Amino acid sequence: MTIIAKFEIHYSQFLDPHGKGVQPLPEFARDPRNLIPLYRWMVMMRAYDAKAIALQRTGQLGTFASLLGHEAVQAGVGSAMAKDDVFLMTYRENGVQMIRGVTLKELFLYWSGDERGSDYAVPRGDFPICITIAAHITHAVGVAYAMKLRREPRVAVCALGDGATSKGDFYEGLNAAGTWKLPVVFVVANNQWAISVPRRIQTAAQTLAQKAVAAGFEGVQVDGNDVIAVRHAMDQALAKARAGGGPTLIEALTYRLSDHTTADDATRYRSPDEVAEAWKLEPIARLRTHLTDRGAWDKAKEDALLRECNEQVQAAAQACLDTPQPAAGNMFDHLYAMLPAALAKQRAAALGDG
Amino acid sequence: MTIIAKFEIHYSQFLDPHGKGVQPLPEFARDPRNLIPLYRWMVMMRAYDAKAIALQRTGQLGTFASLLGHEAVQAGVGSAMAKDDVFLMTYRENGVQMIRGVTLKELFLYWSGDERGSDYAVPRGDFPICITIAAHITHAVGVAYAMKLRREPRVAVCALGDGATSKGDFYEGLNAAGTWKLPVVFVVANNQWAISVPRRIQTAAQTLAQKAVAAGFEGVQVDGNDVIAVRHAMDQALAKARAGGGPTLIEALTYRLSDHTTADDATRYRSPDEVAEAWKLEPIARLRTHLTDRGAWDKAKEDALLRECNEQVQAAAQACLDTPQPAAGNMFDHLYAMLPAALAKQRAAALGDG
Amino acid sequence: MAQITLVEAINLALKREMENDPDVVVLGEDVGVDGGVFRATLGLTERYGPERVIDTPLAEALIAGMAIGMAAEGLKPVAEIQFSGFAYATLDQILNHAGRMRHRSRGRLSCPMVLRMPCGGGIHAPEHHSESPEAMFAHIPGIRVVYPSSPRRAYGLLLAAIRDPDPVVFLEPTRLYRLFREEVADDGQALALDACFTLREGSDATLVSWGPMVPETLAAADELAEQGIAAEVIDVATLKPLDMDTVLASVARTGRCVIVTEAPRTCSFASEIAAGLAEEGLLNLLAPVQRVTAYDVVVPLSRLERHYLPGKARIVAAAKKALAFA
Amino acid sequence: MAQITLVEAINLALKREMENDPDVVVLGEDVGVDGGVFRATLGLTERYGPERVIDTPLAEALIAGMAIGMAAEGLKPVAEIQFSGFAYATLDQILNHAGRMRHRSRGRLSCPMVLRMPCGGGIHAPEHHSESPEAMFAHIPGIRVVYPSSPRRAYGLLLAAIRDPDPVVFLEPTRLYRLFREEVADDGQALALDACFTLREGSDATLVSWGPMVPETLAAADELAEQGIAAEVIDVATLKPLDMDTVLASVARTGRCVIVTEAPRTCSFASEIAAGLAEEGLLNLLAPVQRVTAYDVVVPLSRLERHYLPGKARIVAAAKKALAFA
Ligand SMILES: Cc1ncc(C[n+]2csc(CCOP(=O)(O)OP(=O)(O)O)c2C)c(N)n1
Ligand SMILES: Cc1ncc(C[n+]2csc(CCOP(=O)(O)OP(=O)(O)O)c2C)c(N)n1
Ligand SMILES: [Mg+2]
Ligand SMILES: [Mg+2]
Repeated sequence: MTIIAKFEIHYSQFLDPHGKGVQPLPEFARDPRNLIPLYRWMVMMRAYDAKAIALQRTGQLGTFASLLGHEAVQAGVGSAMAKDDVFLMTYRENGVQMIRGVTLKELFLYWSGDERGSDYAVPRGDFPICITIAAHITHAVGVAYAMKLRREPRVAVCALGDGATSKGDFYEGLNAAGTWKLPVVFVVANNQWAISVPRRIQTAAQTLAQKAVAAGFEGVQVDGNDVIAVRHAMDQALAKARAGGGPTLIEALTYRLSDHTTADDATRYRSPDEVAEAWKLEPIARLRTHLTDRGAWDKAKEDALLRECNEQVQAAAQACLDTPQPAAGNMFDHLYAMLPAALAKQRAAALGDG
Repeated sequence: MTIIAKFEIHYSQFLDPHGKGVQPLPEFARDPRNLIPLYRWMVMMRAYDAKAIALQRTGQLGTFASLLGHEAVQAGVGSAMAKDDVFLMTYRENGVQMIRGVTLKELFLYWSGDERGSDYAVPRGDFPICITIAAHITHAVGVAYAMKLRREPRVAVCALGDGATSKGDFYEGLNAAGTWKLPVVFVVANNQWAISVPRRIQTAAQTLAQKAVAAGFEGVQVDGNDVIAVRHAMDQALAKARAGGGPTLIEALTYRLSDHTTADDATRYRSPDEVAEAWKLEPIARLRTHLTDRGAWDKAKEDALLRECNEQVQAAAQACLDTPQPAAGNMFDHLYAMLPAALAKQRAAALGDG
Repeated sequence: MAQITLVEAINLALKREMENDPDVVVLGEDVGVDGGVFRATLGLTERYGPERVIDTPLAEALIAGMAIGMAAEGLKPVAEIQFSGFAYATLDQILNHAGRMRHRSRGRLSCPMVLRMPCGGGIHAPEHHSESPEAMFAHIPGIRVVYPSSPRRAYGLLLAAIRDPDPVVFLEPTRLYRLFREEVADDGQALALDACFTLREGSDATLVSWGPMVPETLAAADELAEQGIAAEVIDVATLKPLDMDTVLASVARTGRCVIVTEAPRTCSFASEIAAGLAEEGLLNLLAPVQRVTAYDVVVPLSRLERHYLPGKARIVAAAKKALAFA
Repeated sequence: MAQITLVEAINLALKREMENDPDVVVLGEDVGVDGGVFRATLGLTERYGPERVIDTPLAEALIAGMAIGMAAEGLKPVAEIQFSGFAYATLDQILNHAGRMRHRSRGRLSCPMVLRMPCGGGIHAPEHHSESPEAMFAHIPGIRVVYPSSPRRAYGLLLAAIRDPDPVVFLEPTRLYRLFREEVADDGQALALDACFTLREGSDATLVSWGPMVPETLAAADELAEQGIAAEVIDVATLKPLDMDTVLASVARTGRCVIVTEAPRTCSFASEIAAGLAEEGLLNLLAPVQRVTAYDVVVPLSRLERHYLPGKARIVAAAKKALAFA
């Protein structure tokens, strides 16, 4: 028996749950002022999230998927990307979308059951929400292939959950991305749960990062509640991809602090203790402590920020609620570039029907 | 950065291409007489294969997928399995089937385009040929789940090719098998080609064995032209599975010495040199040399064996050709346990039509 | 006898058959402790344990393929796909393997599995949660396709599906899950598969539907009755194999037929029934067949859903159009 | 102008459009050096290199999904599925994503891709190599489904499909690949999509078909002509969106219609056309519509294939049955 291949999976964390550095910070984090924009986005995400849940509870939005607990992953991912990179996502990455330029009103519109919410004014090239788990991973491969074919220094960034790593599309996509050394970064937000199914039921693999071994490229694990770790891993993966070094899989360890969606009741399948423990690791307090310790943040700034976020969120929610219903003909209008004759008849019937 | 997981992939070979031992032989191979049945099967496979191709060339069989070069993998797999294990296969494992008890006549019947060829008298529980690549891997998971649920010391053995390892079903199956620690052995006959697509285009992974890392269980690589290495890896994997130790992936390195099928012309996409090199590694000569060197085989035995194999193959081919065509009603007769009324009408129409 | 909802009837049938037959296992995403996102499998884990009530990894092709393997090995798997919008990934397995195992092996192996899934719209859910894939499944040889429309029929048909020796795709109308209650005796009696149910007799027109559109069709019949029009209402229930004889016999009496489905029109199951009438019932037709279907568009998100789903008004209008022919 | 086969016409259209438009890329299993198992992509790698003519790993969902991503990024991928029996794994991507990208994003993104695949039986191939999945694709909103039946139409329709700004599933009749030759001018002229072709005019009956059954249908028309019966023959060519008007107009003249497909009957595309007649053409029908289809069984292996595939005799018999009605 000879050993013909060896693999190691690395884990990285910069800030511990108490906001203390556990190793020298990467370049961008040395000046705490660079971290403030990330902190502001994270707070905004939480304000948005709370509002969306409140709107859903009062019947003003449809089912909503909270991002509570994912703020660091999303701030790290969104802030690292370049404008003309392409982001492909599931339903839980509204925070990344905000940073990319999607407006809060667009987000609320989408969740209110209006396709117009996906017609982002900015970023025009990002993909709409992909509800079918893992399908968008193969789309990311196609996007990255196009970028590589055209010799563009752009990267496709594809976000997914721990549950998604069990699906064939995930593997087919990773494997192909490895084969062609495509400029794509896969970010798994391992929040420990796929609805009621815990991480251990998804796979016997010790880490999700090691899934990349099967595809012949690098997988790394980071503390997903540490925005510095996420951002640093993203920076490295994006730089590698732009330089022709191919794909990276980043497993960001975090926790879904909310129910799966507003249609779910997580108390059915997980203990309050587990959730309480997870709250001790959540990403915002940790970063606030860190910034405060380094003199870059204080109570006054915090209060102002909260006020600002709540105002923006409130205004966006109102703008969504004020948006007139789409017309019935709308369901025909973007199906094809030109409405085929056979459908024009159906459209007329639908309008008569209105 | 800390290392949180480490993996090693092992390779094993006992006989080199010249039939020389490269390490101490495993227990079962110490007495060369134990290897003679394996040798006999391998020669039978080659005789069968040659006949099938001849029949196809003269229009007496349909498209046929040759197993030339795969004899050691198949003898190792087939001989290691217990009677009431279940074998799940693609189109290229007729050699394993023979050892399992499928008759040569049944095999020829199948390739002649007759479903009755899959109604094996023995082994009743083995799966019929699965043409859709990798679909049977998830079936194997279900079979193994049933075995485990019933606390039976049985194992599902699932054969596949290098091409199959790119398909989502492969990964979904492996991942689930790992999760439940199922009694299943996956054997990848890595023959370097998937029709015209070379192994390097399937994946950037250095080995196919490491695909198991993504599923959290052991993957090993063996010299698939060395029947002792294959058999030994199978013995270990089967014992582990029976003892509740879960799945194993065995990558057996071999070479497809033939065209993909009789409908293919491999000279279009690979060089004669490559094929000539591969012939130097083929499994039968190597084992014959080994047996001869150890005084367990000679020319007279060889001649007798060839005669015997050719006679059996000839008789089976004749029996296939003598089999009357199935009746037209046949296509309705095994669709449901009881023919539904709606189909009974169609059946009557088809017979009127006959 | 308890008054129960359709989803409770599904749950009851599952319990009954897991109790009756140790070979019955349930598998799918979140079917265990959570009891399924609609609670169809509630309480099964507590009673039968996680080995027989299996939370699978998130992988629909696996769920279908694994069920096939289990079934060929002699278990009777009842697999759940969380929403039919995620079931397209199972089509390969259902068409290429479940429907062929018996045929391919000449009856040596078989595939007694059930693939359950919630279908249809009207619950204001996100994208992909309102699909009506029945026609695609009904096109597949070697399987049965069942789509109940009431608690009692759900109970009896699911028992029949689990006991059937061949694969059954069992579609469940999501918006009827809790819409109304019915008395359901937990007597273990299966209903016959491959047979339509005539829910109401009438001589003026035949309304044919299945699954989620049946209550709406009954409501349309009520409205027609108020206007003095006696509509016969047929619940197809088993789409494949189709009991076309019941439809033909009804239309032979009424001469008029309205077929109602919420799937997009082209190649829908409404087309199949209309084709059967054009072929075998033409001489009895007094008016063109009317298909009341969804449009050939993507199911819109919830804001436009009510414009998409056919409702009572469209059914009544179609029936009256048919009756306008002399 | 060269006399070429259907598969050569496909190849010609691919070359023409790769030459015209640098955004066109070809991908699939064995499409590179091998030129595809039927040689449809022969010579493309030599001309356009392996970056634009992409041998993919063996993964059909990937092929479809990747094409969607490429198309949304502005490429025009032409993806090949080696046989339609392996295309069911793409349904999830085609239905849930290709057909919805434009709709979902309100036109911000689109999906100008083509998914090509050989379809149909009659080549004595192994299991899964003789499938006719057209009805499943035709049920999907937001896509086009095209199925040519001659070299000239294959060339013109494939050009149209590649240039179309929306996803097109392009089905190719395997057994016609080399059955006959036709003069095809490589003039870069696309044919109109969404339109039927009337291949032969006749006043006694309308025979409707598409793809592989068209030659057989024409042969049936010949035989009917010998018997003094003038059959009109329509090649549907684009199944979705369907040009039903051409069929209705023909049947308005002939009063009789035979629809021919080799797919299993239930929920076939023949049912769709029959339904359209029952709904919009009923008053013109002088006889029941006749569907000549395969049975609702699994395509048998080659020994029984000739009993499975509908042939000239069944088409002629159906036409005469229709004509027997007074
Ligand atoms: C293909 C598919 N199957 C099932 C579902 C239903 N579903 C929605 S979310 C979810 C769990 C996803 O878990 P994970 O990937 O961990 O993401 P998370 O929700 O935790 O962010 C499931 C099963 C789906 N949307 N798509
Ligand atoms: C799902 C699926 N896709 C495509 C094919 C067509 N096909 C048949 S064999 C083959 C290559 C398989 O290669 P591999 O798995 O290495 O097995 P080998 O033929 O080398 O034994 C392909 C692409 C198929 N049978 N099934
Ligand atoms: Mg999760
Ligand atoms: Mg191979």
